[in-house]
Amino acid sequence: MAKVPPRRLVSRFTRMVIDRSISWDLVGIVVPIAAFGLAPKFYSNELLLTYMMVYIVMAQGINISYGFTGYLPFGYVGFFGAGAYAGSLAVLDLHVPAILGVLIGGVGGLLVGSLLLPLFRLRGAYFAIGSLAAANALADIISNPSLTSITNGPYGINLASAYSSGEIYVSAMVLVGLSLAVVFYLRHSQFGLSLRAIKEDEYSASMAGVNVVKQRSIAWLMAATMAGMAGSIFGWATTVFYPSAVFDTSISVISIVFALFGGTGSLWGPTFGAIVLYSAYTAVGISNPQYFQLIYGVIIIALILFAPKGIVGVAKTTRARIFTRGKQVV
Amino acid sequence: MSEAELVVDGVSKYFGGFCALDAVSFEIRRGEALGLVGPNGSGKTTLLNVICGLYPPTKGQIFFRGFRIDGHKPHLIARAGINRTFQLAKPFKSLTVRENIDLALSHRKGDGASLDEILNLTNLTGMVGLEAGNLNAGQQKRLDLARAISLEPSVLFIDELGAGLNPVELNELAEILRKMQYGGRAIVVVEHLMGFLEKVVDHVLVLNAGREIFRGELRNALNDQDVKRVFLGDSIGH
Amino acid sequence: MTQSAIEVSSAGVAYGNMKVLNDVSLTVEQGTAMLILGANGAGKTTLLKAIMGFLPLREGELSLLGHNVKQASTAKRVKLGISYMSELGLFPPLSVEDNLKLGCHGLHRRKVKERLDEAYAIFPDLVARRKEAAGSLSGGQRKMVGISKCLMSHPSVLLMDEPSAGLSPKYVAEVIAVLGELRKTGLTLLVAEQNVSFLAAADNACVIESGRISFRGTIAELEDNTTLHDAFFGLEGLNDHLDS
Amino acid sequence: MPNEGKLAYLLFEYSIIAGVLLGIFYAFLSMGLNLIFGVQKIINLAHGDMVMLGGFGAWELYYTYHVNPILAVVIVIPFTVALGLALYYLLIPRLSGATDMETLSLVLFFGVSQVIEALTTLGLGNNERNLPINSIPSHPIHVLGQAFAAEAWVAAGVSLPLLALFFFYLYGTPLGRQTRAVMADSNEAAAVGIDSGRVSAISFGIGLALATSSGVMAIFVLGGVNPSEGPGLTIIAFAIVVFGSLGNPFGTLLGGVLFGIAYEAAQVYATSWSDLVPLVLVLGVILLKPQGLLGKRTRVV
Repeated sequence: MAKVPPRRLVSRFTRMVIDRSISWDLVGIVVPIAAFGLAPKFYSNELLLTYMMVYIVMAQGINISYGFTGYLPFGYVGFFGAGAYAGSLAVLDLHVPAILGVLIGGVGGLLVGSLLLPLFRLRGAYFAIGSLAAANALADIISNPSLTSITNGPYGINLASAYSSGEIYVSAMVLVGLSLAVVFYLRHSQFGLSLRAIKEDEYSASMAGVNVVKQRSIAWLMAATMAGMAGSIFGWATTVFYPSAVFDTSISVISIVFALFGGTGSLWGPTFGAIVLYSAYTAVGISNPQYFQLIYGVIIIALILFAPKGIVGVAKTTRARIFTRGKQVV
Repeated sequence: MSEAELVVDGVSKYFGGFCALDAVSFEIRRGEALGLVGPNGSGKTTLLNVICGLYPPTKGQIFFRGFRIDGHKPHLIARAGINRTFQLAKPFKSLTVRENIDLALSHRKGDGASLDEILNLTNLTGMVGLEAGNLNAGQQKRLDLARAISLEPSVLFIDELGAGLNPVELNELAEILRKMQYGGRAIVVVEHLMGFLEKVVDHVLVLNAGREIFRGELRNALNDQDVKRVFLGDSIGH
Repeated sequence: MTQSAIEVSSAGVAYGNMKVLNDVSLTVEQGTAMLILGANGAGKTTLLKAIMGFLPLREGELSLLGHNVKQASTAKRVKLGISYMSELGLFPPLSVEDNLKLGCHGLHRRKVKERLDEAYAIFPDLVARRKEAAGSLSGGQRKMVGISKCLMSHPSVLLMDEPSAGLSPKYVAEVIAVLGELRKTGLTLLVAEQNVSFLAAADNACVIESGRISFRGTIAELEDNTTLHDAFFGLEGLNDHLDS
Repeated sequence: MPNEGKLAYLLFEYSIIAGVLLGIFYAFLSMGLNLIFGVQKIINLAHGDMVMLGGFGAWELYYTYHVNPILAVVIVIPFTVALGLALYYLLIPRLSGATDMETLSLVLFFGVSQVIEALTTLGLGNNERNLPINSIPSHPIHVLGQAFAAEAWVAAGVSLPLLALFFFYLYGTPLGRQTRAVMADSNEAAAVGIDSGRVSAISFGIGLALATSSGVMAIFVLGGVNPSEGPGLTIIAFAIVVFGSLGNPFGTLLGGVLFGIAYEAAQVYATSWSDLVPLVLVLGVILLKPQGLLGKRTRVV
């Protein structure tokens, strides 16, 4: 840590206190955690609440990747599936406690994320589709009958022996807290500032002294690790699953929709998007998944055409409009 | 005579078969101000890009304070003390003016001008809380400059700062650049506006088609036959 | 037929909040050739693009051959008889003949054939190259393709953006000679250039500096004026601006 | 009983011939993606879903109106062109001018893909659709003493003339010339007075029509179509298009054939891994030679 002169430290502190977005974001960490802590008292389906938390983490992961670095991974589910498998296989073959399995799931996501770092040589569509191809390739490999002795191939995983609803729920809450803390950090640190700068212009950012490759890779690996842990909690909670369930492309899609719906780059947006849309999903989608697919297909189109910054963006412009009403717009 | 800060030695750059830079060499010392002149496509911006590490030279070497820097990553070159502005200013538009400058300041090794001093020098003091995307063209260019000087570079490249600005804004910039030079920096100015150049530099290097065609005082450049031919065609000059 | 070919009055153009043209007024009479001089970034290309309708006018008016075209699409302006040769000037991956045909798309096939013959008569060098990708030709030949492409529609006004860009002095002289020939046919020319040699092919000139017109007049007036010299060498001229 | 060397040779021969046949079909299947990219610089992520829709269209036509599938290949074209024009004018004008156009259009068409998939499932059910093999000529055809499934020949035989027609359109008609002009440089095209909005809309319609008409044959080549296979087909088409070079129609032809051979070879030599072929291909190409086989390096950085 570099020494910070006392006066600068004080000014930094006061700046933080008066910065309303910081306190607003702190609320954005505390409220969801508290809400999920209390929710089981009012709503008995803990599994659905757990899935909702898993999707909050996934949406925040997309937020980190797309909102802060501008890279949209259609294959984000690859880390999720890798985490689910890494965690489960560790529990089944190495007999580690399931909680440790979640961490190992994170490591699985991290490893796959590191393997895919070369994808950052690509941009836009190339990156998005390349990551999707990579995720599908990983799914193909894991579910390949030739590898049945290692991954149980297409026959899936049974984690019934490790099931513990309380542990699963608390782990999910901790993971949500962790992901929100990471996004909070990105929004209010020099690191996050450098990511936003990279997103706008890499070369200009490097001329400001930012190590573009390193910073971006760190953010990407954070997102990959989060998805790995989310996947392994998902597997743990689901108990019995097949490769097609944890490598389902629609997991990427849903996470992307949740994040875009709320608004990327913000802390509240993806959480909000995941809660609202996942609730809608449980109301409509579980019995009629096509209706839900239709709804979020339409939501994507509407968002891109009418509100590319999501609900948070709409709220911001509306607020700005209300405040500037009557004043001369410069 | 002090040691040269930056030595560019026989640098060539090919893109595929196209030769964008052909064995360009020059040196620059502390407090010196050099103009880099040439028609469109003569290789000026490529030269800046090569020196600042966007891509490595095909041939040749670049030394900064005796250390070889060609082939290094741009952020290392920026941190070492070489920086540049962009022809089309590239401030980070969604970041505030303060954040733009803070970002660069956070990568500075050692001491240097404070945020306030930089704001003051680039005449941006009143705009510190604004998002850079809301600034006008001249202000964005000055912010680009502020970002570049935040790392306290000892060699600073200015790429077409004058283009698209009105005379008042130009005057402001010339003033700022003069102040920077008094601070002991070496400045290399790429510019088409000769009047602007004359206010800032004493020597020029004229490039055409990637090759040096003249080096010397600006006034002499304007009387040089080669330079005239390149800039004005054959019919003028008598 | 007394209206001017091009009439720009008090035009303003901006990219986002970066204003690149300010209060530009300019008239080109039919059958005359005007040269727009100015340094890189002064606004020459922007002015041509605004005249062609690629960029909207924020302020001011614009009429071409007597029609107010401020709101008109580029296609409409082309139909009026305006032709434009950009700095690139052609479609590099397409064959020379395809390039020429695109210069008069929408015309009947037989007419196209006639025009092609015309073009090949003017630039016989191109006949042998007609199947080759235009981008593979030499710089000089590319300019010839660009010019013939523009002439295929028999325009009454031709706008050219830096026809000398990327050419060696020998080819520049050739292009100037071609422009001289075109002038004799009564074609109205508006040429943006950095290269002052093109004065030889013009009746009038204007000088753009930082998005404003700083001089407008005949070639003879220009030669008496120091403004041109300043725009390129501008040692004293700019100082005057700055001090005022 | 042939000896081992002979068998290996026969297998090799088989995978080449079957690969070329399959490749011609896949080139046809991918061509529309490339056309739309070439003109608008948009990756149509709903491409695979249009292929799937074509298959469902053929199924409906066969069972409801007793239309021969080979005829259906042509019938779906005008409907798709109309759909394409409608979609174009509905979506694209709002999109152009956005700052991050490339990614936004990607997400947008992802949404379109989801809607198509959902509507198809809702309207027609989630089952795989097949057509009886005897609805098209179905006798295996022998070449060099080996039998090749008839559907491979029919698919290639239908794809080839339609591809030829497409190339004629692109290289032999005024509208095709204008299309190539827009592909080369849309500013330059505007400069000669081409209405690039109109050209783009037509290309969009044609691009989608290429997809749906290939979808009719996909029923036979893939052994059926189901609503959820769109994204997988999009990835294959993307792999082929990138392999040959984005924006270059001849590249797609080459990419399709090479893909077909690689896929058939994998089928022959490592059956369980053959689905990995397009994925490995797409990853390999975009990482190692993103400009594609026929591409020239145009952009620095």
